Amino acid sequence: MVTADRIFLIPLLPFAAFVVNILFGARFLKHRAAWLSILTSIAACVIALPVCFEVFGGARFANDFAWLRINDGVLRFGYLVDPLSASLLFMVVIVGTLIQIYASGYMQGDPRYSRFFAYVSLFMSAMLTLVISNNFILFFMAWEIMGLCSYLLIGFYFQKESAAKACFKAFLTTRLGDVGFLIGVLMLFLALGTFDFSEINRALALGDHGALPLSFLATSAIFIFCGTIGKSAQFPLHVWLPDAMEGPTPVSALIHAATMVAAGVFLVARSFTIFMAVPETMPVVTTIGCITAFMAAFIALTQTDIKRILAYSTISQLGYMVTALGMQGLGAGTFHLITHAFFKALLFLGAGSVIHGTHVQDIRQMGGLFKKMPHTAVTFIIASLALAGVPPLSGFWSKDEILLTAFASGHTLVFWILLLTAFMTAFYMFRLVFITFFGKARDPHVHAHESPAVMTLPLWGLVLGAVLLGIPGSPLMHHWFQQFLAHAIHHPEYHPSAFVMTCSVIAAVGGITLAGIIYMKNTHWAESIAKRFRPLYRLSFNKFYLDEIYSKFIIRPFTALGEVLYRFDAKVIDGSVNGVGAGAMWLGAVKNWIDKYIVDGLVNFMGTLTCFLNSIVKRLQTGFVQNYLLIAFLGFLAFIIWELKLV
Amino acid sequence: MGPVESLKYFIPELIILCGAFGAFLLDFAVRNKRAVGIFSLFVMAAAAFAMKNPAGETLSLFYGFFHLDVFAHWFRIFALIAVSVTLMLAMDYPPLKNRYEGEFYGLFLFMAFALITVAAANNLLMIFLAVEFVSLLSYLLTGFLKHDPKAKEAAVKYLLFGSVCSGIMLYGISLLYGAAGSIELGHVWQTLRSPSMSALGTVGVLCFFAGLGFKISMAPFHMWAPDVYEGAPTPVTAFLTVGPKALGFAVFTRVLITVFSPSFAHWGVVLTALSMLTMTIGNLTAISQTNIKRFFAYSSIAQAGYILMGLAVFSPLGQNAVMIYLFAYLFTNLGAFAVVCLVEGASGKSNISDYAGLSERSPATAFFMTVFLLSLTGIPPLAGFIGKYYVFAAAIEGKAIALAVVAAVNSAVAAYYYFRIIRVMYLVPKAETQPTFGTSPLYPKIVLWLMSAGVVTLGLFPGYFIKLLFG
Amino acid sequence: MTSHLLSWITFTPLIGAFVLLCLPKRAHDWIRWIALATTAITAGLVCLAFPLFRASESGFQLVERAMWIPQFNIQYLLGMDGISFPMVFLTALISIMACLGSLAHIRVKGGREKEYYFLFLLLETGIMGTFLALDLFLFYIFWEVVLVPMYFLIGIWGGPRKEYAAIKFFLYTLAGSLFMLLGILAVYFGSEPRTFDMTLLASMKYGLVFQKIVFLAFFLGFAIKVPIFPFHTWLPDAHVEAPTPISVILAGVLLKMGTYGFLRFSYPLFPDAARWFQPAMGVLAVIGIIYGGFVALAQTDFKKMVAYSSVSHMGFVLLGLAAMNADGFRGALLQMFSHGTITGGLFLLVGVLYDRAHTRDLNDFGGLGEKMPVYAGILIFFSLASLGLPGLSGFVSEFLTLLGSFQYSKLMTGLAAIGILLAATYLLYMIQRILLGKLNPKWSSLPDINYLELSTLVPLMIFILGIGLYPKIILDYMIPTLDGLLKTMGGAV
Amino acid sequence: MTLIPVEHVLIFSLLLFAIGLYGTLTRRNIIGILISIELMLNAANINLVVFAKTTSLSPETGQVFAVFVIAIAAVTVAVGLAIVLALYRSRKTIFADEVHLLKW
Repeated sequence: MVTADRIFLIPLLPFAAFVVNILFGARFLKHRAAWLSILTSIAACVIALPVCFEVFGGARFANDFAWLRINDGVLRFGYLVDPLSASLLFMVVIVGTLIQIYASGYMQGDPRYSRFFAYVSLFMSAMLTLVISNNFILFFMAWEIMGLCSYLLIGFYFQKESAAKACFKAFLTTRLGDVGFLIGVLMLFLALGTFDFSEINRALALGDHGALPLSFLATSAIFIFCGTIGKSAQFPLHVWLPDAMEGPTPVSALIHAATMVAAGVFLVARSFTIFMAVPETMPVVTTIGCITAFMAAFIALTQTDIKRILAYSTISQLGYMVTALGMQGLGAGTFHLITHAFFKALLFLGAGSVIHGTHVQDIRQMGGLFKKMPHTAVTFIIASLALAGVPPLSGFWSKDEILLTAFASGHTLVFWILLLTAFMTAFYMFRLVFITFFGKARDPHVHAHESPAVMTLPLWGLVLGAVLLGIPGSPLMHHWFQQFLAHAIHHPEYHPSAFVMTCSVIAAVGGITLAGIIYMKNTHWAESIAKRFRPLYRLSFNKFYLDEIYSKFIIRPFTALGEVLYRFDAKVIDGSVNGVGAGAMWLGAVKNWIDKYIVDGLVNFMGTLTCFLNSIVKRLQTGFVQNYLLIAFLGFLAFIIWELKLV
Repeated sequence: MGPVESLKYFIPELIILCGAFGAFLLDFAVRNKRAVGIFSLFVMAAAAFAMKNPAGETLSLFYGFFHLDVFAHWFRIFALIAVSVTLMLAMDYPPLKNRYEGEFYGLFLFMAFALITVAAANNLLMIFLAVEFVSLLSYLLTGFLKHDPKAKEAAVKYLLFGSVCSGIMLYGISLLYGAAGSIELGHVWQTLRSPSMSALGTVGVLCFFAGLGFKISMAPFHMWAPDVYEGAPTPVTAFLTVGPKALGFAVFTRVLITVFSPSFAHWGVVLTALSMLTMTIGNLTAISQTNIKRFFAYSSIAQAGYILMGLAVFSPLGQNAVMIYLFAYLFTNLGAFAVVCLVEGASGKSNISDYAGLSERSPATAFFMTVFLLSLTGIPPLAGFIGKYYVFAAAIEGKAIALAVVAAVNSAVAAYYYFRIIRVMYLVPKAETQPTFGTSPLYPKIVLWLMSAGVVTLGLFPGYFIKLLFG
Repeated sequence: MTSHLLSWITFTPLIGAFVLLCLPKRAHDWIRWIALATTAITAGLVCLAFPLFRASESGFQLVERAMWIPQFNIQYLLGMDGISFPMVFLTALISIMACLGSLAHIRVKGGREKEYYFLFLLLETGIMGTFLALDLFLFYIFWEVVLVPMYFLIGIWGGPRKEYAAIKFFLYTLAGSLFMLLGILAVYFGSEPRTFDMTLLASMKYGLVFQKIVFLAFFLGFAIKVPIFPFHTWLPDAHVEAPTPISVILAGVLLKMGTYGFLRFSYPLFPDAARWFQPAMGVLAVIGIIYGGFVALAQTDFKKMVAYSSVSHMGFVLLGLAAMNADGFRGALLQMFSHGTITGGLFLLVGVLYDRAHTRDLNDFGGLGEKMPVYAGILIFFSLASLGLPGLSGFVSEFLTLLGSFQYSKLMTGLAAIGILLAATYLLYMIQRILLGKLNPKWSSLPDINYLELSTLVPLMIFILGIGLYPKIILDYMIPTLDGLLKTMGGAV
Repeated sequence: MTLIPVEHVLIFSLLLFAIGLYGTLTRRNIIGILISIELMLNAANINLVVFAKTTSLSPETGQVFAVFVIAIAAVTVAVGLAIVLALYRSRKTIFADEVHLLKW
């Protein structure tokens, strides 16, 4: 039975803000729209945080109501706050609220201010729903609505052609994955007869795979993973995320760094039991994640747009998480997801602050911003350190966990790739930091200034998370976080390895140092290196040419097929219909023609001949009415002959 | 029943006969020829009142020359309606306003007399006589407009075609007589069953059918119809499309019932083929017509094809189908011709293009025309649909799937050309040159209302009609 | 009034139509208001049915029975169940919206309003009757009655190629329905005792060969109406040329008559044949989904795009029907309802734009989101609903459909999923071309959507959202009947 | 006196009928066609009379029938000639092949 309790309110409050803002925002609320969104978000925080802490303390919340009858069962919608969802809930409400506060400053003066906050509230609502949903369908619904918000917010500056294209691309690309996800869910339902997470877990825990073969379940898992590939921008569907940076920067922070893209990872974590049940699917996950992590980092090396660098960084880090999950590292992956959310959001907000202060996005136009924007710079650097994996910041602990998992579970190749990626990460992050905040101002037109407090305060708030959140999952707390998650699901545990930690630190410090050497001391090196490794450089700079390949081999044939089918429709199918009509007309015309030329022609031709004893032609000499008679007679004769034969 | 006893069942015929002569006399007496028309209408009404439904029993009049049964009764009613409506149309038909107008009404009363005798005729002689009577009057009426070359030509063609067909039919009758030794339909039936006579009988029957086929404009004996319908004065055309056709079907039905029911399977094939042929030819040719009367001629050929379906599957349902269809067709076609008369009265022409923008020039007329055309198309809930329903039902019941399918396809084709007229009336804007409608004359308007009422009520409450007709 | 509620629902529009006939031609305001009032009263009557209709029962309710043509055992038989109720409700809803839309529509405003509303109301009667009739003969009559006003409404008030579109629509549908008539007759003569009564016919058994033939005859009639590939070519023409309110009716309600026919007649009467044709129907459905999607993608005409999207979306209905299981049926029926509201709304939106810009060329627009923010929001809403965004009704129905079809055929479902992707593509591509990007200076003075237009859209949005968020509100009415149908077809629920 | 076999008479009437039919199909002159039609009717008359002789059921019927046919033939010719006359007045022709205003 439905008992309305406070947890239902967590997503509903932002939803209410959305409704009010979309309906009355533009006309009545105006700049107060932000406060509505922020307030509901804080309210959600207030409700959610105690819940989270209760769950951290061992509680578990679930409640549901009947939503739809499927087959002879009932699909029940509700929430499930277990360790996994509690961790994400914790992250989402905090990051979300901070970003909204930030955005209220960032978006100041935008003509569609209230609409922005409406969308953001809708997004918050969807994200929270997703996190606490208790079944795949609700999950999928929230998932899709997030996609919509992403679409709307990427296209927020829709007057820009590039934004219009980007949102289109983002939605379609993710939807490609979503369709796979949906199919996977349907297959799962066919196999297990339920959409409910708890029931799925229970069934799989008992080793019950339903009536269908295990390979079916495996296929289903792969299809579900398609959702992750789309949403978490994994190779080969990652192409939308860099373009998604067309949206306002808080959006990039919230949706395209901290929460929505992480939902894909969350999806794998949520359906972890399924993947566990069919371990042969795991290598697929690992491979995709690994490719993504490496490739995105490689691309990030050469990008010049501050947000794009961060975007590729995000893709790369998501690849990290996915890789971890693929190696059965549920704890590691989720841990990195949480920590990453904080420092990546921080990075984006910092970038936003930079953009806000300088009005440019190309790092080549920046430089020496440290003095002009101290708060931004400090927080940004802290976040960069966290991302690079410098101890004891959160990123170090979580990344270390992943590397440890790879190392300990015997994925040696993966380990080295990830390590290389970590090195590249440190490098490109500090390339960004050094170019942006240090050195001299490169563009005289840029007049940077520090952002207002409403924007810098959230940065500091996030710094707190970026610095401290590594602790619960670190050896310092005996991997409390991983233990906590493992409540729900069994997964292997590894003892911390000094080797891995050392490698990790070396990679981080090495990357930073190299970046420092190239971009602080010997700035001309960058170009000579680029020249030296021209093919690699171009490969990276052109993002592996994937956009071009997709355009040429997928999108164009796709649209061309549409054109061809349309022409087919107009010509062939419609033509055949019209052909029937035309045929009837034609027959009518033929008959007329016969009437006109044959019948009449005979008449004219025979008209002058009168003598009936002459030739055969003469015998046919008739007047008009006689022609009729002749035909009638011939017909009559035919029937007589037919009849008599029949008789 | 002897002649004297029979007379009391023959009162309607007598009334009409007397009325016809009376009309001619009246024509001498009065200046206002319209009075003759009104008198004729009264005669018709009187005859209608005098008619009694034999209700189940079959009266054998004049030593069996006439069989007055329910079937005949309703054909007589049918004939009276057809003639009365024609009279009403004629009374406001401008080209007829000449000094021969009175004769026209008189001739039509004779026509009524001929028609109502046909339905009851029960032997070959009576059939021949009645059919000839109707034919001769038709020739005359077709050519009634002396100075209209088209009318004359139509009359000549009608005369020649009709006479030849009569000749063939008579020859067939003579052969049947020879084979059966009698002209009673009942006897003919008996002899036809004996194998020795079958060849002679078959040829005779086919010859006989040829004559009837001409009457109902069945392919391949249909070719006179378009020319005649186009050339004849419009009220006469209206009449010709229903009157002689119904007569032909009445005789056809009666002959089939009494003579051929046992060996029907054999004839069914021929009739099925003819039915398909007729409707297809009619529909295909109608598509490209430009003259509305000619258009309706081809339409009527096609309709004859549908009616033939009822005969082709010669079940009781099929017989009923013929009757119902004919009634539906009576209302519909006469109504449509009333519109044709009105438009011709207003514009003096009868081309389809003259109907352009009719919905604006005279919304009511266009509306009625639409109703009639929809009925002809067979759109429910109008009379035409009930007719179609009946013949389709008969075909399906008789498992004549091919026939039903051909008819269905034909109906769709027919819809195209009927909607051509609707399109012209509603979708084509009126031309500048077209005259506006004055106040419509009274009688055609009455006809419009009556016929559309018939079309709608027959469509909405067919049960009542069916009960009335078949008990 | 409640004792003959269904008759009142059916014939109230007709009464209104005849009232209109009696009004003078120039009393425009009166004509409009009476038409609107009539549709509103009809809707009110439909709402009266809510307390009387017992949602948990599967049989026909509020049945009205009277002998009509005793010779053929033809009855005036109306009844409502969980299949027809949503459709009747949809009809009432869409009719009001279309009537409201007519008030503002340019071509209607021009003149001949009396005829327009007369035909409009006649159409509504026909549709209502089609959904309520339980006697095959009566059903056929209403089915045909729908055609004629539609012909005129497209033909007189349509766009440049109206005549072609109108006659094409008419002939196409007529040809199909004539075959259906033959099928109906075959059922009649195949029944013992002979009857057209659906309630009796459903319990009779026929041989498989007979079933197959008659199923095909019915199929032709219904498939053309739906329309199922390859019988769909009348649809783009008719939709494009029809005036906006009529497109709304056409897409919103008329297409549903075809799929309704399957549920109401083909399936319960010929369950064996239905199973026999199941793969064929599934394949046609999938072809329709993908094909319609691709062709919609290639359109530059806004309205044509929406029209082809209908082909694709009705394919989902057919797919659900082809699945022949509980989820499939529910999905199909729900998709019928939600497609009615969604596509109806889309057509209204096309009309709003066309009334202002007098063009529908997608490439001609751009950046309208700035000029017409409310319009943009609503257009996005309906597009999202159409592409099956969760939270809106399109998702629930497509989800159920896919769930059902998945149990039948994985391959077909997988292919149908491409249709979902295509829907997203063409709809977003449309949005991109109309709303996003730089504002074409040509349109810099376009006014935003006005209140009248808004009033036609908002109720639809409420339903779309309501069903999307909590589909039980409508599914509870459908499920008992659909389960009952499945049971009579011999399948497990 | 020996009876002529029925078959002979029948063949004779058939020939007569055929000639009449042929005439109707080929004569230009409408009056000629009318005469041909008379031939056809007379062929039927011969049949009727002959069959009246052979049949046992109602021998008088055939003869009576023949009388009626003769009357009808007369009427046909009368009506026909009247129409042809009227045609001649308006069109100045009595040739069937020159009467083709109405066609197609």
